[in-house]
Amino acid sequence: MSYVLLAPEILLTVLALAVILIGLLVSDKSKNILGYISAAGLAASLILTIAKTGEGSFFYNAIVVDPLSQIFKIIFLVVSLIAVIASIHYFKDNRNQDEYYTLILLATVGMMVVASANDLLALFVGFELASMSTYVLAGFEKKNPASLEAALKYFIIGSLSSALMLFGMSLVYGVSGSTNISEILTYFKTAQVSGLDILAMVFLVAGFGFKMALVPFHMWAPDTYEGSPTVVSSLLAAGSKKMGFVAAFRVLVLAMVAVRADIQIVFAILAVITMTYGNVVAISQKSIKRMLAYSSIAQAGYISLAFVVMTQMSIAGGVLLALGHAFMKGGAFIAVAVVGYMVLSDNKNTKNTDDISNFAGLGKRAPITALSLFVFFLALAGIPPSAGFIGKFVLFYSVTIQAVSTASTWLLVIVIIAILNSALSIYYYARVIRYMYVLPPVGEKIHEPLPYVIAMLLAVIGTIGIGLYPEPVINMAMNAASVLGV
Amino acid sequence: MTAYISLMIAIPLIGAILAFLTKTRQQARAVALVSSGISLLISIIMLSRFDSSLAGIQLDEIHSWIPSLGITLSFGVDGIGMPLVLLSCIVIPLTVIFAWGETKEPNKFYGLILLELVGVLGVFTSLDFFVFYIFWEIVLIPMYFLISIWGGPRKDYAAIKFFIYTHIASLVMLLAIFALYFNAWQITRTPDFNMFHLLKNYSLLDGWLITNVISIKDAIFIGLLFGFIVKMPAVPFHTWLPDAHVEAPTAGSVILAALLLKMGGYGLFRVILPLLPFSDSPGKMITLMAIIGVLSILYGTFLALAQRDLKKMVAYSSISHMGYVTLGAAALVPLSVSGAMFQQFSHGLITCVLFMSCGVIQHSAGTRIIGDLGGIAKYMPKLTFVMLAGFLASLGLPGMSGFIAELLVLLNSYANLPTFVILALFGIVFTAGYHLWAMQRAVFGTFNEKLGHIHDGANYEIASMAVLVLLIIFFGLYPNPVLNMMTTTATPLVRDAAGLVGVIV
Amino acid sequence: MADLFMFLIISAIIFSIGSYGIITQRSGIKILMSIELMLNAANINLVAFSSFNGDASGQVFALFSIAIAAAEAAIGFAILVALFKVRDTINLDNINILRW
Amino acid sequence: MFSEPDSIFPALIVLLPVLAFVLTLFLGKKLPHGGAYLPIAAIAGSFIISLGVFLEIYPDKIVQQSWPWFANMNIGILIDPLAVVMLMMVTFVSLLIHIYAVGYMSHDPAKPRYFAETALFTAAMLGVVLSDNILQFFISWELVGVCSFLLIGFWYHKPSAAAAAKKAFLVTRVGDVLFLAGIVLLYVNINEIIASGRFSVASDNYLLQFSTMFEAAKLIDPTQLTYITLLFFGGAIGKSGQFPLHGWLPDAMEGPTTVSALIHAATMVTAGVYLVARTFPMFVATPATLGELYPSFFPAHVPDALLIVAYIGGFTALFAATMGLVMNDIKRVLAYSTVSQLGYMMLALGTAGAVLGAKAVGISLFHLISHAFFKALLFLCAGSVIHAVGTNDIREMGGLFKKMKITGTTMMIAALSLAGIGIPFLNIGTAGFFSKDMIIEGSFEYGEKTGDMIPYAFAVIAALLTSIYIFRLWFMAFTGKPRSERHAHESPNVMTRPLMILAILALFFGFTQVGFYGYLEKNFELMGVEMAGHEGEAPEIPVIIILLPVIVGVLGFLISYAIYYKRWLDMSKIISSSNPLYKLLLNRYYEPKIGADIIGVKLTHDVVAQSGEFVDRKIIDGLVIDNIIGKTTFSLGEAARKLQTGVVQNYASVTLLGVGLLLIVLKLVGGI
Repeated sequence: MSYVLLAPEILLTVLALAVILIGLLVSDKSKNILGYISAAGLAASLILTIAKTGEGSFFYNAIVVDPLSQIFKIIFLVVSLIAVIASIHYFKDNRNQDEYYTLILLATVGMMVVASANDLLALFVGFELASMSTYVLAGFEKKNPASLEAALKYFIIGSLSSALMLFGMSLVYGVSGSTNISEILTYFKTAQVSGLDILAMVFLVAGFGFKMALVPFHMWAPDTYEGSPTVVSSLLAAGSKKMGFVAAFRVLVLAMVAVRADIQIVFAILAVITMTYGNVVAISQKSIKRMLAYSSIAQAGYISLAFVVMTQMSIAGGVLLALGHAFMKGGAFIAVAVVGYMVLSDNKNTKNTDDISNFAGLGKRAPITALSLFVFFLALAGIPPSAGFIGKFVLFYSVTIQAVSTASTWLLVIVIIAILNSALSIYYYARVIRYMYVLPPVGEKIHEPLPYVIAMLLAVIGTIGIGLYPEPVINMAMNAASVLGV
Repeated sequence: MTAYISLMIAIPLIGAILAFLTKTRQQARAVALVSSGISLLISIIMLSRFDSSLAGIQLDEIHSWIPSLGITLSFGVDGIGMPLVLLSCIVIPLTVIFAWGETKEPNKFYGLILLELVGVLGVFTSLDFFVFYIFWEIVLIPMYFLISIWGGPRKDYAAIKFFIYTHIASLVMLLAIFALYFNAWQITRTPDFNMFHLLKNYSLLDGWLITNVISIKDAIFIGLLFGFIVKMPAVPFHTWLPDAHVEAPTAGSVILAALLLKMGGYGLFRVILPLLPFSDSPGKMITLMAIIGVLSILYGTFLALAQRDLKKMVAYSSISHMGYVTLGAAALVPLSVSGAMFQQFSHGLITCVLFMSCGVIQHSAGTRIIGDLGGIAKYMPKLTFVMLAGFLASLGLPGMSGFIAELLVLLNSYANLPTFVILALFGIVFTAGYHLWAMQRAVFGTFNEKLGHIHDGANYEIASMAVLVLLIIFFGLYPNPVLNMMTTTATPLVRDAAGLVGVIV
Repeated sequence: MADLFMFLIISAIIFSIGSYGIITQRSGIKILMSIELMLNAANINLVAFSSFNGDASGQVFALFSIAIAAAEAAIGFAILVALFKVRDTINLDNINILRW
Repeated sequence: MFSEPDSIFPALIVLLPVLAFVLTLFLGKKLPHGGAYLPIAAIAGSFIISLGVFLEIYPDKIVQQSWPWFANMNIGILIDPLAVVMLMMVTFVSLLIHIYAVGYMSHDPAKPRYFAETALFTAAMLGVVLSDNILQFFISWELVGVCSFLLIGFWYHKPSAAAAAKKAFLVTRVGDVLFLAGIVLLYVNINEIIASGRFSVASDNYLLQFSTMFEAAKLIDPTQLTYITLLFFGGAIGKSGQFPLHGWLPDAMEGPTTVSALIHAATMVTAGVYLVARTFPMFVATPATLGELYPSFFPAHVPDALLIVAYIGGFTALFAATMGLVMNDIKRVLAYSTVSQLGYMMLALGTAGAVLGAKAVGISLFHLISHAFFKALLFLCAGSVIHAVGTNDIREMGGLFKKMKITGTTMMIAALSLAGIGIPFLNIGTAGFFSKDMIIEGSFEYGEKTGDMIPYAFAVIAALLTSIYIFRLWFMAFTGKPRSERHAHESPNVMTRPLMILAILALFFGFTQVGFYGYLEKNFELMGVEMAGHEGEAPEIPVIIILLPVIVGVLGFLISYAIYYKRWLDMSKIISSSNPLYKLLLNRYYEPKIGADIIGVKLTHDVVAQSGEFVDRKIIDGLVIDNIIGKTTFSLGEAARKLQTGVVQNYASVTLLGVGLLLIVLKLVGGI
């Protein structure tokens, strides 16, 4: 058993501690270097993750390294990398950069632990590590009431969800007698399903649903995404959201194999409500960050279709869409950050930096940003060739064939609702696109800061690259789904 | 294996990127003209290499892409695709020439036009359903921009309506494609998105989607049909079209009507016809298509008659003309099907002239409302000449390409769909009616002095229209270069359907 | 068995009290306390099941959970303090500049 | 030389005017007289070739050429007696009118366009005549129609001209659609008998060639054949201005007078008659079911199609003549006269066809040709008059004879010919005398054999009215006192020479009668078509019947003489708007109102089209898309976002509520 497989996590943990140490040593002015260090560390960790081939389990089978954890770790690392690169500019004058980068790195480690968790305890610890780091990150602009409010709401609902999740875990432990997920599965496969099991499931769904931002556990998300520093929103929407999914894949999928149909209906209802609610409310938003938040909710609805069908294909589709969403949504928030920077450089006292009116003529003022945002939006709307399309393609495919092969009317209805939603979402994406390219600019052309550009281009490359050559990621996703053995 | 098609698609794509990067309008339009011109050249070479006596796919090429899903980049043309490829490569350079004077963001304008060419060429040549779908969707985006940047006063409404409406249809079609793919996978257990393989396996499907309500076969069929007829567009799914046309800039309208609508018809021939004989109730499906076709013909005609805006009238005339495509396809006779294919080709040419005329009038007189015009022939003799030719072609004057198409459809559809042909014949008088009525009020008569000083179309505008008119007349007198290959392809396509004549309602 | 059931009842009651507190209270501090109640209800479960199953992992879990709850409380209070500095209130009814 | 199977000359008959069209259109501006000489030369060439072909094939040869076109269609040339006489007439009349137009149009700035369009028209008309298949026939027929449209609307800046052009096109289009429907039906029926193995198309023949059609007509279901022929006749009704599609022809007089002469008198309008004549074997082959089904209304043993042709023709002859009586526009009088005379030609095909078989074609065509001469002459004279006085209204003319001797004389000749004046038994008379007399006699013979005298009655009464209105016209224009200030003068030579040539033909063409009938009778035999024989002796025709046409002609002359020259009768009581009959006639039986206003505008546009527009805008777009789908979504969004209150306890409540709901759902679906 070689701990080499855990090298990315170890590297990041060490780096997190190192960053805070270096922060003590260097002057405030040269703290910028920490951003580069973190980015380099994340990149190294990403390369290690992609490069490693083996599988293994550690710490009494509490941590496993398998294709599922692998692809989600890639998602988390990519999102963090994008966020960190963008932060180099976003927080360049901040005295507390050392704390900031440490927290981001720790959050990433937490998410990675969740991805690898094969024990409820490890899952819980990872979950909390990531959550608590992001609570702080959300409120990182200490003087900004919106940021603090975002953090508070995030914290309260997050803690509530942790409590629900923990309560659910305690029940699962109670009925199955183990905290190890594999053993729990064995139990569920053989045992008669009792009311307590269902109760436990519901609590777990609620706990994970908070991270996934499924309606009705989504309430915090728009406020938090809107209020947090934009780069942190990027991390939250694109990264920590996926933590809920990987946890759900790990725990719920297994459990649902046992209880099958009933809880599927729960997810069907959640998915339909979530995507419809997200899209419908996104239409009337003025704040782009808030609109993106609702769009994230809608995307979560699509991804949770994977739980409705529960086939290897559907889970692969969910994973693919999660991966795609990491690039698209992460990139989109960074682009919004550029606009915020642009607006503030116009006028320091602007309140609503992410108001849609600030996007007017963006195509002329900040061409790279506008083009990137255009790509992200089309990808989010599911227009090919993009990662968003590939994800939806596989996902909708899996639902359709399930509907056809089981002659299931309600699945058909669900997939039709999903495509109508997908079409509806074009409305609000196109609205922003219109602002960017059709309306006249409201200011001068700006110089787009290099870190942002690099971050966005990374996301664009990911988005388009997966769309143009999805073969490797499809294989990865299929392998990941096969781990679950459904 | 040849590489004509990928070259033909790649060059405008590169051209589009270059055009976006250009700084001046001279550079942009030169790039657009050269790259679309090269595509035209390639398509002509393809035409010369194309053997009209062979029914199958020719000039095909295949590149692997996503093996895990069985997706390949495979392209090829046959009698269905080749004429439309040619049409696209003719229309785009002429549109560029017509829009030679564009001054508003010319680099984007020409770039988007080239992107449209990429999209439609992809649709007309892909032989893989996945790739087909991708191009099918890509086409929407440049058109969205063409409408919403260069469009008229209600451009936002029109652009988004166009986008969402047709996107929904595409997604429904995608679901049906999923089902086909899954079906083929169940049989062969190898992932494969090849269009022909999927279509071939359709006949092996069975079972209910909703028990005793709709069978899987019928559901797939209707899903695909829906995807295509919205694009065509057919009544009652047509209302996006008039809005889009009214608001779109002339070049956008030209591309929309001449090329994008043809994608729907292309789908009918490429996808629907091979499936039709094997659907669970072919008789009902044929009747459905025939009803849609005739309804579009008549409804489009009457709505055109009701319009006050010249361009909207032309838009409705497109709906009416595309009805012949559906009708001819539904009749399942080799010559009616090739007539319908020819209608696609012919309407592509004719409608360009009509929309370009509207554009010139709008530009010169500042209005397209028929009642506000009047007597403009006096100051716009050149325009009047080509416009009249276009209108006459559109109303089906013999000697012009539209006549041959409609004649073939009517003559050959009657055997299977007598009632529908009789109904369609009724439309002919009214078709002539709205064309001539509009001409009479807008172009002829006494000059409306309120229009002030108006001038004739620019030479480049008139020239591109004149080329189209010449092509319309050429194909009206000698349709064989494209009609032969259409007939060759159509014959095996409907041979399977011969036994269905008995079940047609 | 009866003992386990009693523990579960107690934990359910505590959990409910916590839930009720979160819904009804306006002070940020009280809400934090309510959350602590809910977490501890889960801890009671864990410990009770652990002893009932004769398996120590539940108790280990509870220990971890307590430590985490402490950390969480620290962060919660920090946020509240920061908020109080800016807004001069921790009455959650007033903290709603982000909405709709 | 002209008639070999591979000779290029027959094709040149059409191609020369086409060439002239293209050249005149593009080069006309740079040439003298608007390039008028190009079409004149081309048409002269066509005429010479036609003449050459005629001389070579007379009396018993035909020319056939055919090339494949698209799909299962061909392009071909068929010159049989029927075609060759039409060819000569069309090229000749067209030539004269082109020459005349050099003078008539000399002041018009748009001469090149005029000559280009008339050249194209001539080409199209020759295309109709030369076609060897019904499709090519239809195509040329449509091109003829579009040229007519262009020429009626030649002065497009006049709103009335633009409207008339549109009306002409649309009304004939109704006929064209029927014609097309006939072709469709024929095509389907031929395909059907081929499919059933009863018929096969010869190897180098095509489905829609006339020879194939005639062969197939024998095998086609008789009822279907009746439909096909009646649909063809529908086309003829439109093109030849027969009731009820006659309304466009008088309006078509908005074009230049030369156009009226060429298109709306001599050539195009006869295309309908030519169509019936061309497909005559099919008409004859239709079954006689009407007579069997309704013996009290219809005569027995008359093919249905012919019966209807006869009735429509006879009725139109009379109906149009009544309106000719009251029109004040010189060209409108002539237009109604044209409609009426075309009715005669149809009548001849119907009645004579029923009793004399193939001979009917000769009778009808003979009238067609002589009509072409005298009607062209009438129009050209009218043009000369209009050119001189600058008005169309005969009430403003008068006393012109003194100033316009040539015009007056030639017009009188034409009028005599139209009225059919001649001396019976001696066989001396104008062209119209020979041709019309034969039609009236033919319809009498039909009446004798079938007991149905109504067509005959139509013909005789119409003859009387014809005579009255044409002499009314002449007297009002050329005699009495000048009623306008204008100084009339005789037209230049380039205009009067053609008048004289036509006058000579109008006078003397009649003497070719016997040879003409004999030549035309063999027409279908030469194509190898057997026509159903019509046995039986020709009935003895009473003297009074032979005299009657001339008597009514002279009577009409006398009536007009009395009223409009000597003014013995005061017409002011009759000609007043309080007289409902007069009003009815003057308003053309309210045809323009019913046709254009009620059917065209009110019904089609205001009711059908606007209700479609309503459905589109208000129901599909307005109600379904914008309101139901659009607005609902928006208001749903607005409502849903209000749930996001911003108060964190509410969020917590929703979260916990969600947990509860999930439990309830699971309970409901029976999970617990």
